[in-house]
Amino acid sequence: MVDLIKRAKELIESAAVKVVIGYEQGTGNKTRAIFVEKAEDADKLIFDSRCIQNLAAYITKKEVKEKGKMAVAATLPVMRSIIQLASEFQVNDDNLLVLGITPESKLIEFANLVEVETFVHQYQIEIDERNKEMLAKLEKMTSAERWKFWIDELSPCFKCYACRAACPMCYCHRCTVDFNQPQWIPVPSHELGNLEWHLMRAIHLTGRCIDCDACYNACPLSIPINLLTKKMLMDAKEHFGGYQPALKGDHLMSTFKADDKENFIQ
Amino acid sequence: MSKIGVFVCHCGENISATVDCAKVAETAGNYDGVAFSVDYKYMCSDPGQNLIKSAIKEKGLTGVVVASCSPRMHEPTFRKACAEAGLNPFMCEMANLREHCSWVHEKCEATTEKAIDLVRILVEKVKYNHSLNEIKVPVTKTALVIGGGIAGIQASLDIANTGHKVILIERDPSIGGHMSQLSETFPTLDCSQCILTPRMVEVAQHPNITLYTYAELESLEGFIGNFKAKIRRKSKSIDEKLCTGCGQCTTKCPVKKIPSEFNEGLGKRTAIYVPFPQAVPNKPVIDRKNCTYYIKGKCKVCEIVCPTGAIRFDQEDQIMEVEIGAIVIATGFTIKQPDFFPEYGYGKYPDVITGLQFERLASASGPTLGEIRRPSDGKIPEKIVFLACAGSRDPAKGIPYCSKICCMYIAKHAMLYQHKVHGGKSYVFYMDIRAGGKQYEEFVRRAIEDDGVNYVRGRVSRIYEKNGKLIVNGVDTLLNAMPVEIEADMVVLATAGIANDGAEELAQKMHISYDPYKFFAEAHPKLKPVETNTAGIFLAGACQAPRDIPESVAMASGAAVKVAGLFSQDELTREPIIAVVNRQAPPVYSSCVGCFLCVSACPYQAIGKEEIKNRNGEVIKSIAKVNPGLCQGCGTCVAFCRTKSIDIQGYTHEEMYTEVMALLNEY
Amino acid sequence: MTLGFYPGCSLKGSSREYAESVLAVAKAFDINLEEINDWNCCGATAAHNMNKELSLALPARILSLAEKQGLTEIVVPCAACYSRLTVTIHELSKDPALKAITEANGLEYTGSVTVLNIVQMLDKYITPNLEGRVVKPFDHKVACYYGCLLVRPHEILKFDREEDPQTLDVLMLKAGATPIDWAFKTECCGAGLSVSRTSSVGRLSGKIIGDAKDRGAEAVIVACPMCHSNLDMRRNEIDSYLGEKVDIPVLYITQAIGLALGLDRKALGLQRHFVKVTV
Amino acid sequence: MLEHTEVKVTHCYQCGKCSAGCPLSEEMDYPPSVIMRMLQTGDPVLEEKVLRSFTIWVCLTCEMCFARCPMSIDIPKMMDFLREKSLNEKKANPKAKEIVAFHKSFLDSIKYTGRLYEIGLFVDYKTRTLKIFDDLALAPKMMKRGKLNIIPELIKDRSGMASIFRKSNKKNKN
Amino acid sequence: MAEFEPKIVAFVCNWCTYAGADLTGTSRIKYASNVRIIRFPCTGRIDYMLLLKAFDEGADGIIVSGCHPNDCHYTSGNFHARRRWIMFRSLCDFTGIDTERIKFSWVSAAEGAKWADIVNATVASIRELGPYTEYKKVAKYPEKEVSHG
Repeated sequence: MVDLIKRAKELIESAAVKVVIGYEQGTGNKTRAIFVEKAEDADKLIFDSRCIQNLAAYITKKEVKEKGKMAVAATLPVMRSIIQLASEFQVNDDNLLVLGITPESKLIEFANLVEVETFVHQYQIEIDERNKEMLAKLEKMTSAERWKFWIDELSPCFKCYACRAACPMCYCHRCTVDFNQPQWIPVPSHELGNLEWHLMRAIHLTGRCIDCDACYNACPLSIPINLLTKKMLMDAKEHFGGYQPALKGDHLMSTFKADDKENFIQ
Repeated sequence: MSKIGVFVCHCGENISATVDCAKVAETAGNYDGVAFSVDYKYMCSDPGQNLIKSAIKEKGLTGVVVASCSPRMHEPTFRKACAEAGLNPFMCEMANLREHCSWVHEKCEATTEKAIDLVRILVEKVKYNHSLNEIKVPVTKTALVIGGGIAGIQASLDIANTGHKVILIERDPSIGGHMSQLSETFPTLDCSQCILTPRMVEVAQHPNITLYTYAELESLEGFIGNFKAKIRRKSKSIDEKLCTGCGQCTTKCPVKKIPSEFNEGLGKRTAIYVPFPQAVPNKPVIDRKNCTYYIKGKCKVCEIVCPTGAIRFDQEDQIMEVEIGAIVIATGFTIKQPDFFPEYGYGKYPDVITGLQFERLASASGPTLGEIRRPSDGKIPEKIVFLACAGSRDPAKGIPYCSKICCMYIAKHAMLYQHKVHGGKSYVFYMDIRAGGKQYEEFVRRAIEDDGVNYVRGRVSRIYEKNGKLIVNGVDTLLNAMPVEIEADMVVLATAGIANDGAEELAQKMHISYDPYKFFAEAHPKLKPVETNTAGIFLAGACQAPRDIPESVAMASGAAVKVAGLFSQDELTREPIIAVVNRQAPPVYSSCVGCFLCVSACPYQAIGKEEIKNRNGEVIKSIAKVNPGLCQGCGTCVAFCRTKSIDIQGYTHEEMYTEVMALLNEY
Repeated sequence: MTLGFYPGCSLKGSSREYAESVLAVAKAFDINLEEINDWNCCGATAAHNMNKELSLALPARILSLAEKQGLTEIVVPCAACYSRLTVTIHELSKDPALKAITEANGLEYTGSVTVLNIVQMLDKYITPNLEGRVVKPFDHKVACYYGCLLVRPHEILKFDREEDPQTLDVLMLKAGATPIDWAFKTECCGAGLSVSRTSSVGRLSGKIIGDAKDRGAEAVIVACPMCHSNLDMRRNEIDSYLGEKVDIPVLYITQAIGLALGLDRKALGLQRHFVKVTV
Repeated sequence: MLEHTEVKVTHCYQCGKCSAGCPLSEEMDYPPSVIMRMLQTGDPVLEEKVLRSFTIWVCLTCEMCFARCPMSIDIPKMMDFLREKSLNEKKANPKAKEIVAFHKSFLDSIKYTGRLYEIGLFVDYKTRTLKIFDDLALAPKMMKRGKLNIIPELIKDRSGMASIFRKSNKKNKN
Repeated sequence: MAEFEPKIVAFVCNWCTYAGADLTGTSRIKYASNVRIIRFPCTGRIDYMLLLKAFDEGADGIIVSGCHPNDCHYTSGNFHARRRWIMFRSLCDFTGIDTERIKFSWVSAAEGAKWADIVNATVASIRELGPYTEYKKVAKYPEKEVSHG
């Protein structure tokens, strides 16, 4: 990604930004996030198919924000996250510059978030086939089978919160699990605690999740928790016509339609 | 350690018949934190209340649970009792043993068990209750009335006469509204202007009323008792202090061919003009779109002829900010121009006119000085046809609802025509005659029986012009739908009444809701007809739905009383059942992350932003802030907040959580 | 340029002059109208009066043929045929059940064909280039008559507006004529009852011709063979209704345009009219 | 009625605009709005009257009523339905003999030839109605002006044509 | 063995359903005593986490009820609630939580009889389903250290 490196250098040298967030070669075949603050470090920047981590997760972190204005090498999911975050007043043009990387891995620099939004809106959020099948499979099961499936899948979870750390939307300073007056979610990682933790996450991400799979990729046990958010994504589409992260306009779950379906209400 | 008192009421036999009250009291007595527990025949009686009061004093109770009837019945009673005994009223809860238990279940173990549960839930809740104090909001005792039609005039006068200040704004150059355009009024046929003009003058002279014509609401913020409004005073291009209203300018103005709004285009006016002779204030404004000076840069005739030098070509719009405590919206309605009915040829045939235009023809102050003459050739029509529902009750081309006033004014028009044109023939095509109202039906019958107006039940299919006549193809549905063809000289369309232009924007400026037709929505269709969903904002007249004069006036007075009631107190006290955003010590300040999703969830726009600044005034954090004046305490935001940073007093997370826990975990 | 062409039965018989003039005008602008092979009758009023399914199946066959032939736009000069075809497209698109039925008849139709009535065709391909082509301005007062099927039902045809339409008038204006404002633009001429109830036709058409005459029209301009045959061939009934002999000629829009373009009167089939075309 | 046609007769509030605009209402035994009212009642006796009425046959489906109906009730569609029903139940009004005959002749003509054969149509119609002498004057004039074809135009795929008619009619009879 | 008596928790709004249940009382309509009502200001306030908690603590069934659409005392609290329920319900269903055990209803202040019907119907259907052992099994271990701090 030559032009990315070149641009990063310029930005740092011209002091247009204080830090450029991108990917670098990690241990083994992995890539990891890099925070380029000195021009020479820019050469470490790479971009290829392995770079799937959602860098938007960093831009709301206090430490990173304190560095000053940042530039992010943003793939489509990252850009979506950024727009959602902007709509939630977590980032804005003053503290963020987006170095977009198109699905065709072309570099485009955006003057402002409005441009990013327009770009993002060219692409619908689409659940990939593999997961579509998985969802279909689960929906075919009986309720009891699904219950078993999830209890089994979730029981190994030891609440390392890697999913939360990797998720750009989990930027709250105090997560509900850390809330102890009252203790909504049981702290220990037993079945109940795990179930409720992941249910709550799914609900909190409803209408906000942009389906980047960061949570799943981060999970050391590869628990398919992203299926929960994908399910919410599908239902949001089915019931409310779906959503796209947008700078303006109401949030899917903080608004309503008078004719929302209510066939389940007596 | 809390000291809670439990007071179980027999309610005579009502509870004790099926619930073992003694057992309930006894069991409750054993709960930790319960310092006193007793059952008694009538808790709400004086001795009963005294029982509670003395217990509070003697045992130093920190909380009270009264197990009796529904809180919706006696909560105020018992909370008052507690308060009198020096306990914060919000430390008192009620278990509903009557409506929810004894009255709906048989006498048996299970029923008493349930009673015990209900008590336990609240005992546990009370442990987490907090002392709350009623909220006091100051009241600015000035009202803003928007719209100077009859409704706005009535509301302003009524409020002003209760001794409170009123600011009345009207977007046109004069107050008076549609009523000032009317000739006579049903059902009494008294002259509209004769009864209206005195009121207009009274408004202008009333010491408590400040009138701004040619002015519109720019923006509104704040809440009940404490609104801040920005008002745009459009430039009139004259100095009102100097202008004497002598009329020199209007007579000399060379631009004389502008269709007069007041005369619905049937008359002409000049570029500098007073809308009508009885206008209030009776001072001209310059219509810049049509004034030669503003178009070509020269003319200034008015300036030359003005004896007091009051013309101000360079005058600009002024924005003024006012503080008010309540608002009455009386912006009225407008009519749907019937040009969407090509089959009726309105706009194509000059002698097909609207009801409002007919009013002007029939009005003594109108372009024909009250004689009914055809716009095309000034001839007096020998045959005239009135079409009801020309747009109303017409989902396909017009509006689905009934405009309500047309049936009456058509009858009036036909009557006026018959009185003015002797030997003339008038026809009314109608579907139903809706004359519900005092003296209304009698009025319509008079038109038919005494004045010989021909009512034909059926709609008109089309109107076309032939040899100077208007051929009206109608039908008589009472004669097996027999076609009726009338060669008329003039046709009057009873146009639909629709929401005023700009209604939607105004509603959004004021955060009030409106119906699908853009009419402003009342808070309750039956019990709160003049209130809106925003406390402190009220409705009067046709801005809420088509209304006739008596209804508009009644609504206006109703709204005025609401305002006066509000102004009768220096402070508003409200139950403290409102949402609050938690605050913590630095560096956290609050667990709120400021995503502000709650803002759009709030039905009352009660949530805003609060910026937490450090000493140097730099913003460290911006978090949600609930406006206690606006919050109504529904708690929608609470269930919505991911970080549980917003909570609602009286129904806090802890309280509700505890209830669930207590309910399901037996001791 | 090539467009599909569905003449319909009348244009092959009682109103062949319409076909002639359409083709002549098209030719003048190098538009090749390719006839749909082996087309059938659209079923007209008769079909939908008697048998809904048939009234859809017949046009469906036409459409599927057109599709097979690779035609995307077909010009349908006859207003009745135009109406039937458009309605069929609408019905099929909205009701899969019906589509199934028609397919049972082995009529595959995917919905790729758009139907143009004559005015739409002229509007789209002729008017833009009419400027400067007018050699003999059609300098007469004309009453443009639209009839029913050109503008109704508006929900489906979406052509012009159903009350007091304008397109024909605008067209004639461009051809140098003076369109009059009159009252019977869209009143029915009696169409379907042409043969079976001549009395009614006499009355309805009579009103139309009568109003045109009273307002000093020198010719009535039509775009529908049924209107034409009623207004032109039913003059005995019309005259007896009006109680006088009225000899205003009735021209197809394409004939009028043709004249303005200076095309040969015979080529436009004017000699075929009952009422001598004096204009 | 509704499920057959999706035409919502209940929406009619009897304003009569259809009857007022209908070019033929004065020739009808029941004007359109009255037909609507009769159907609204759901009274079988009245429905019978409707099916036997002359109205449904004299209606030209000129669509004027629909175009101006404030409630957007598709009366023409209803008329089509009623005609078909009336025909299937053999209830066509005797006064409508000619009209029905003409439609029949018309359809027959295209049934066999695929396209309308006007002379054939005339002859067939006249034999059906025995109105030999009406319009007799017309034919020669038309002939003279080349408005009539001596030989019918035949389409190639006539079997296909026939099958369309068969299929569409089968459903109709039951 | 005695018939299974389901534990049912009702989460209701103060203005419609709570008042409706009061009316059931004043009209002396009898219904099953298995239900315990918890009063909220508005359905908009009802936190889905509380529903889960109810199951944790051994509820066999849940009733959630408020004002009919457009009748909400707070104009739109119930509309917001409804949208949340739609998503919450489908998530529960997706994770195998028995949605048959969560009944949603609109009961106005005038529908005393309806309230009785809803309760009786719910009790009956939950009796059919039996105790919610699946959830309890999960919730039970490790033995209740869960409580509020």
